[in-house]
Amino acid sequence: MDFRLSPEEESLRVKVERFVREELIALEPDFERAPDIFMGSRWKSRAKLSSDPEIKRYTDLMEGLEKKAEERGLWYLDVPKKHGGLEVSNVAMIAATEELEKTSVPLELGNHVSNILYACQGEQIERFLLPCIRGEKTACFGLTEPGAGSDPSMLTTTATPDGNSFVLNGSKMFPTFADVADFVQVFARLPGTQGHKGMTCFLVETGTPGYRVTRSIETIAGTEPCELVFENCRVPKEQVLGEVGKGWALNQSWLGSRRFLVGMRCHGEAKRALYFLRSLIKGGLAEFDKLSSTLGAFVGELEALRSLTYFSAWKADQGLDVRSEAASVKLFGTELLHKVVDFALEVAGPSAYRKVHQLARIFRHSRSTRIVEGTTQIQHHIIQRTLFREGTAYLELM
Amino acid sequence: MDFRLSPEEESLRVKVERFVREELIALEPDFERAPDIFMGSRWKSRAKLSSDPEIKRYTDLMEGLEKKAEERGLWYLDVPKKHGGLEVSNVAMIAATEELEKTSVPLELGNHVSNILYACQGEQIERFLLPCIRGEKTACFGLTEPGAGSDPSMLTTTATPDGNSFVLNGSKMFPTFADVADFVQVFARLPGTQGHKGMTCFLVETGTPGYRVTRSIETIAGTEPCELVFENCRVPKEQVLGEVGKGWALNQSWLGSRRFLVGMRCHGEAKRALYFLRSLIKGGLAEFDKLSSTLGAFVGELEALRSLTYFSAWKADQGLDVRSEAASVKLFGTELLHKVVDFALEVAGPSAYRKVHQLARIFRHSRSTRIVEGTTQIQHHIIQRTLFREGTAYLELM
Amino acid sequence: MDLKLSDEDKLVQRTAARFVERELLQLEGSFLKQTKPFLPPGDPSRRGLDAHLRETLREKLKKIGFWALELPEEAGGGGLSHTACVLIYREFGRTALPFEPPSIPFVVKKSKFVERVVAGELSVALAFDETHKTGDLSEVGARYRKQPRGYCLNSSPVDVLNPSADIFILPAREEGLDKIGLFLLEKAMPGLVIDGEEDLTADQTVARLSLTECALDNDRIVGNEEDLCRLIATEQLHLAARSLGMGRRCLEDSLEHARNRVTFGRPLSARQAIQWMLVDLSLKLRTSTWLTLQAAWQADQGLPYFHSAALAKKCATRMAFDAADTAIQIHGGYGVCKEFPFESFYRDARLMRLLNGREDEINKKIAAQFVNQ
Amino acid sequence: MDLKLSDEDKLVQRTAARFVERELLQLEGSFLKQTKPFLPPGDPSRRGLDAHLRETLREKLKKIGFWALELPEEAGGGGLSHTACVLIYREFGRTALPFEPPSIPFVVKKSKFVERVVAGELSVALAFDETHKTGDLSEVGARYRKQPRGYCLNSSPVDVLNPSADIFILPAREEGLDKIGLFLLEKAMPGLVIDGEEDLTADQTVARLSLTECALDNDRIVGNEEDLCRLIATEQLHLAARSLGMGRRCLEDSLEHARNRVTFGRPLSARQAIQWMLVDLSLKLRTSTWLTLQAAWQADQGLPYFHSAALAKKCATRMAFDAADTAIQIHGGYGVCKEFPFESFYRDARLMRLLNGREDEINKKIAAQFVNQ
Repeated sequence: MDFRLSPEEESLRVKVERFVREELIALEPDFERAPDIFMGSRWKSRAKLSSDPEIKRYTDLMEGLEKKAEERGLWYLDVPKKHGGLEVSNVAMIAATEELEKTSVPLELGNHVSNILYACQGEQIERFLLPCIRGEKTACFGLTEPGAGSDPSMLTTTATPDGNSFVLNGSKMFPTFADVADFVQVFARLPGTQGHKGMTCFLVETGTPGYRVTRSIETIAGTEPCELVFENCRVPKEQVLGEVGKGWALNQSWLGSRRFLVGMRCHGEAKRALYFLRSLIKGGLAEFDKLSSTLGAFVGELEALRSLTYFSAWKADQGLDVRSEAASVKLFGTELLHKVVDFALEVAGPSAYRKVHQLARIFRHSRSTRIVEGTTQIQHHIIQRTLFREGTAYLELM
Repeated sequence: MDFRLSPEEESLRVKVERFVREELIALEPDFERAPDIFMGSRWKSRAKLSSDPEIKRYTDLMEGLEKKAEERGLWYLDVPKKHGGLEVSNVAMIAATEELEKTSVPLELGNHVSNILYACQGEQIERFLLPCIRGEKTACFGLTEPGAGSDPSMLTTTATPDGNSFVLNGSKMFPTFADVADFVQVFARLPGTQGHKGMTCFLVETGTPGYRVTRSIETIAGTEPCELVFENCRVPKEQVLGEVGKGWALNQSWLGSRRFLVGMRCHGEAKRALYFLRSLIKGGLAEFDKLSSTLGAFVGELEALRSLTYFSAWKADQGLDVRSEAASVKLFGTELLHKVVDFALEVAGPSAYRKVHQLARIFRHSRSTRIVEGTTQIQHHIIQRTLFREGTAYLELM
Repeated sequence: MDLKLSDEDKLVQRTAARFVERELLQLEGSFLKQTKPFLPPGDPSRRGLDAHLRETLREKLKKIGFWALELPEEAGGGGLSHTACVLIYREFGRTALPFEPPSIPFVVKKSKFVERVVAGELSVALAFDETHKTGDLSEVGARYRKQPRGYCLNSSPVDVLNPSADIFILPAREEGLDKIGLFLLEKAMPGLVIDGEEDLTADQTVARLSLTECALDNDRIVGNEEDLCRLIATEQLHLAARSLGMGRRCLEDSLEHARNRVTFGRPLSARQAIQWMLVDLSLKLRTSTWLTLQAAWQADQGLPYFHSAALAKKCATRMAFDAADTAIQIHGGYGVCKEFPFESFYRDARLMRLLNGREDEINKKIAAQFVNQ
Repeated sequence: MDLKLSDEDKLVQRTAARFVERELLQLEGSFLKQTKPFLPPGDPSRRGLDAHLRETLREKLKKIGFWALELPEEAGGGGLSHTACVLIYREFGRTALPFEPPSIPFVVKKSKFVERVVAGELSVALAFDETHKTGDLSEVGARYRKQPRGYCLNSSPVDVLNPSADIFILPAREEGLDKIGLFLLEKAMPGLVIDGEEDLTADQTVARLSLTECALDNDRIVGNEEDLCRLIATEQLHLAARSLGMGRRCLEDSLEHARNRVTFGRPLSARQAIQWMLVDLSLKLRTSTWLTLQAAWQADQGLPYFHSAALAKKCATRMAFDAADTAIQIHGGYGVCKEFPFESFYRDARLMRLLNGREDEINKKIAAQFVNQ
C-alpha cells in the first residue's frame, strides 16, 4: 500500500501549488467583493456578456489568469490525449484541485466540458467537443423537466423521427446558463417508449428554429438555471449524441475525470471557512477554548472526506465501477460543507452574514450543492442500491 | 391559557413531592448497588421469588415503601373510580411522575395494570383485573411472535373455536416476566382471517394445560423477555378480553392514564444523568466551561420534552385522539435520553462505566427503551400517518 | 392546566390569520415573481416591498387595531398581552412578504416621541448589536456619563440592522460603573454617525452607528437594566413567534408538495426519507410552539420569563431554519429558486438565529442556571 | 498512489480471516447462547471464555505465527508492520468471542521478562488510566525519583482494565521534573496494591492499582516519553482496527437481516429508513477504514502518525458504536438479547470510545494543530 502520489501526479501537484502561490494568493483581496457568479465553474459564459465595468474587471483578471495557467501547461489536464490534452488520472485531478482550493480566488483549471460530451463522434468532435475544450463554446445540459426530478420515466419531451431528422417537442427546467450557451445537450424520448428506454440525447445549437430559452431564474446561490422550450424543433440525426435510444446509459456514464472534484471543492470551501475562524482566534476575536472541540471535530471530518475522495479517485483510475463512491463523495462532501458553514457563521455572527462576506457566499452556494447534480436523497438511494446488491464485499480492501 | 396545574393536580403533586423528600431521598445510597431488575416497572414479580439475601433486602425496602405510599393515598392514582381508585387525570399522573423521578430510588406508584386490562368485563374483573390492581397478580403481554415485529398481518398464533372454547396454537416472543406472571394476555387469530381482522385477545392463566413458558432471555437492560408456546391450549370463551375478532382495536386503544409516563421517565433519567455531571462540576472533577454548551443544549431539550409530555397528557384529558402525540413523546423521549447518557458517559469516563454506576445503568436501560413498546421507526411511522392524513391542522392551537 | 386559547386570544389569532391570508399571501406570489425574464449579470438585488403598497397595508393594519401592539392603550397602543403578540407575529411569519405590525419597544412610551411613533411618523429600531451575541448584557460597549442637564455618550461602531429608522434605542454603561441605561437617540443628532451600509444575505441591510461625545437631555434616558432585559426577552419572543409561522408554512407546503409530486411511480409522501424529515419537523414545530407560548404566558403572569424566552427563541429560530432547509430539499430544484418562499425563509431564519443571543450563549446561560439552581 | 494491499499483507489478512471464520465464528453461537433456560434473579453475570478453550485457541494462534505480533523477530515476535497488525485485529474484531492475539507492548522487548512473555507465561497490561482521558501525557499522575541502584515510585490509585495481568507498564513523572519514564511493574512486588475489582458494563473488570514507596531496580525503566506516545498510538490503532471488524460484522448481519425480514408485506431492505441507516454506516465504515490504514502506513513509513492514529481511533470507535446501535435497532427485540452479538459490541464499543483519548480531547488536539499549523 502506498498513499503517496506517483511522480507524475506529484509533479503536477507541485506545479499547481506554485501557480497558486505565485499568481492567485495576491489576488485574494481583489476577489473579496466579486459577485457570486464568479464562484463555481461557469462564470465565463454569463459574465463575459456584461458591460458592467466592475464585472469586466473581474473577467479580465480571470482571463489573464487563464492565460497564465495555460502557459504553465495547467489548462488541458483532463482532456484526452487524442484531443490534445494531458489526460491526467482522477487522482491527479484531485491533487491539483486540492492545491487550487487553497485560495479563495475562484479559478478552475480547464474549460468546462460536460461529462458526456466526450461521446462526440465524427464531425461532432470539431463542431461541439473541441470548441468546448478550447473554451470557444459553452454548452448546457437539458434533462430535468418542469414538475419532474431525477426520474427518467417522467421525461415527456419527445423526439419524433422524420426522415433524416428528429422533431423535438417539450420543455426543460434548470439547465444552468442556457441563456448564454452555444448549444444544449437535450434528452428526449422516441415516440411510444417508456422508462429509460428510447431516451436519446441531442446536441442543439442556440438559434435553431423551434428552440427557445424562455427565461433564467434567480436562485439563492447566484447560479441561474433556465427554462427551455422546444416547439417542433427539427434536429438532423447527425446531432444525436451517442446512439439513438441509448441516452439513459449515456447520462449514467461519466466520461472524463472530474467526477470527484465536488468532494475536494467542498473540502476546500469548508477549510476556508475554518481558516476564517482561525483568523478570528488568532486576532483575539474568538476564544479557542470555546471552539476547539467542534473545530477539531470538523477538521477530522474533513480529513475523512479527503481520504474518501482520494480513495474513490484511485478506484476510478483502476477502471472499476465507482457509482457508489461518487455518490458517497457527493453526499458526504456537500452535507459536511453545510454543517461547517453553519458552525462558522454561528461563531462569526451577523457581520459575516454581509452579502459580500466569504462565509455568506459559501452559505448561499452550499445550499444549492445539496440539490444540484443529484439531491442528497438520490445519492443515498444510489449507495443503498450497491450496498444491497453487493453486500459488504464492495467495501473490502483490494 | 393556563399552564398551572389545577388545585387537585397540584395537591397530588405536593403529596408526592413530600413523600419523595421524606421517604425516598434518604434511601438513595442504599439503592446505588441494586440490580437492574429494580429499575422500571415490574421488579416485583421476579425479585420476590429470589432467596438471595441481597435481593431480599431490596424487595423488603420496596414493599415497605409501597405500604407507606398506600397509607398516604398515593397508590391507586390511575385506577378508575368504579374499581376503587382515584382516576386522576393524565396531567396529574405526569405531575406525580415528575416528582417521583426526582429520586433515583426506583419506586413506581401503583401496581402495574396492562393498558388493555381495563377492558375486563363481568367475572373477568374479579378474576383478572382487580388482583392486578391490588398487586396480588401480575400479567404479561403476548403479541409479538418469533421472527415477526409489529406487523399484525404476521400474527400466526391461531385460536380455533371449539364449542364454548377456543384452542390456541402458536408461540410468542418477548413478553417480559412471563416466567413469573400469573396470566398472559395473548393475541391469536381466528382461522381463515388475515391482517388485523380476526385478531382476538385471550386471558390465559399460567398452568393452563398446553400453555408453557419455554425460557427467559438475557438482554442488555436487565429486562428478561420470555418465549411462550401454546400447544392445543384450550381457553373458555369467557376468557376472551373485549370482543372476539376485535383484538387489534383493543391493542390500539390505551385504557388508563399511563400512556405518557415514558416521556416523564426519560426526562427524569436524563435529568439524573445531568445531575451527576453537575456533581462532578461542583466537585471540581469536570470543568463547567468545557461542558456548558452541550449541557445547556440538553437541559433545553429536556424542557422541550417536558412541555411536549404535559401538552400531550392535557390533550388526552380533553378526550381527543392522541396516538400521534403518544408516539411523539415516546420517540422524542427515548432518543433524547440515549443522547444525554452518551454525553454524560463521555464526560464521566470509564469509572462511570462500572456496572453498578447509575450512568451505566441508565446506559443499559436506555438502549432497550428505543425498541420495546414500539421502535423509534414505528413511532415515526405512526406520526407520519397522522401528519399526512390531517396536515398541519392537528398541530394547531385549540 | 388549560392549554386552550382564551376567546379573546382566539379572536386575535383569527383576525391576524385572515389578514395574512387575504392581504399578504395573496400578494406573495407576485412579490416573489421575478420581473424580467432574463437576469442581469451579477448578484440578485435586495428585495423589498413597494413603498406605496407598504403604506396601504399599514393603513389596513391600523384599521383592525394591529398597531403598536405592545404599547398600553393609554399611549395609543393595542395593549396586547405577550401571548396575543406571539399569536399575531406567528401568523405574519407564514409569508415571505416582508411585512408585519411594527414592533415598538415599550420604553418609547416614556418619551415625548410616543405620539409620533404611534402615528407611524417616526420609526424606531434597537441598536442592540452588543446584546445580539449573548442575549444578555455582558457585551454592552457604549459608555455614558452624567453631565449638567443630561448625559454624554460615546460608542465605537455598533451594527444596526435597520439603519433607515428615525430613532434608535441604545444601551450604554455608565463610565466607571456597572449601571446600564437605555437611551433614545434621534438619527439627526450631533455626534451620531451612521455609515457603511451594506446588504446582508437576508433582504435587509446593516450599517454602523457610532457616537462621539453625543450630548443628550435628561429625558432621553428611557430605561434601566431591567428594561433592557425585558426588551431583549420581548425581541426573543417576537423572533420565536415569527419562526413558528415560518415553520408551519414550510411544513404545510412540503406536505402538499410531497402528496402531489410523483417520482418513480410513487408520490414523495410514500417515501420514508421524506416522511421522516417531515415528522422530525413536526416534532420541533410542536415543542417550539409550546416553549414559546409558555414563555409568553409566564411574561403575562408576571413570572420570571427571561430564560424561557431565550430558550424559546433558540429552539424556534433553529426549527424555522431546519424547516426552510427541509422545504427547500423536498422542493428540489424549485426550492432554491427565488420564486418560492423557502430560500427567503432560509436566509431570514439564519439571521434570526444570530440575533439576540446565539445558540451557544443561550446554552451556556441555561447550563449556568442548571448548575447553580 | 496504490491502495491495494501488498501480497504479504493480503496473505496475513486472509490467514486471519480464515482463523476467525473457522475457529471463532464457529464457536460464537454457543458462547453467546444462554446456558439455562430460565434466568436467576439479579443482573446478568460477566461472560468470559472458558480457560481451557482459551488455551487451545492460543496454541492454534501460535502455530500460524499470530503471536507477539508487534515484537521484532529477534525477540521471538512476529515482526509485523502496523498495517499487518491492523489487518489482523480488524478480522478478530468481527466476532463477539473475546479472543484475539495478545498485544504485547514493544517496550517489553527491553526487559528481562521478554522470553516468558513471548512464551505466554506472563501477561502484560498497560496501567494507562491517566492517558485514557486525553490520549496524551498531560494527566500522568504517578511520580518517581531516582535512588541508589534504581527508582522509587508512588502513585495514587489508577484504574487498570486488566487486573489479572502479571506485569503492568506504568508511566510516571520524575518528581519535580517534567520527564516521563515507563516502568515495568510485577504484580507481586512490595508497595504495589491492586484492589477494588469491579465489573464494568463491558464483560471485563476494572481495579485500582496503587504504589507506595515502591522500589525498582534500574532495569525496570523500559521507556521514555516518546515510547509512551508510541504505545498510546499503537493502542489507538489497535482499538481502531477492532472497531473496523465490529463495524463490518454489524453491517453485514444487518444487510442480511434486512433482506430476509418481511414486515407489512415488504422486506425491511425496501424501507428507506432502514436503507439510510445502513448507507450512513457504510460511509462511516469506509472513511474509518481509510483513516486507520493511512495512520498505520504512516507509522510503517516512519512518518509522524500520532495525530492520525488518534483521529482514526476516534472515528473508528464511534463508527463501531453506531454500527452496533444500528444493528440492534434493525434486529429489534432480538438486537438487545445477549444471544446476538450486537449488544456485546455495543457495550464494548462504548468502552473503547472512552479509552486512550476521549472524543472531546482528541478534537481539541486536532483543533490545536489546525490553529497552530
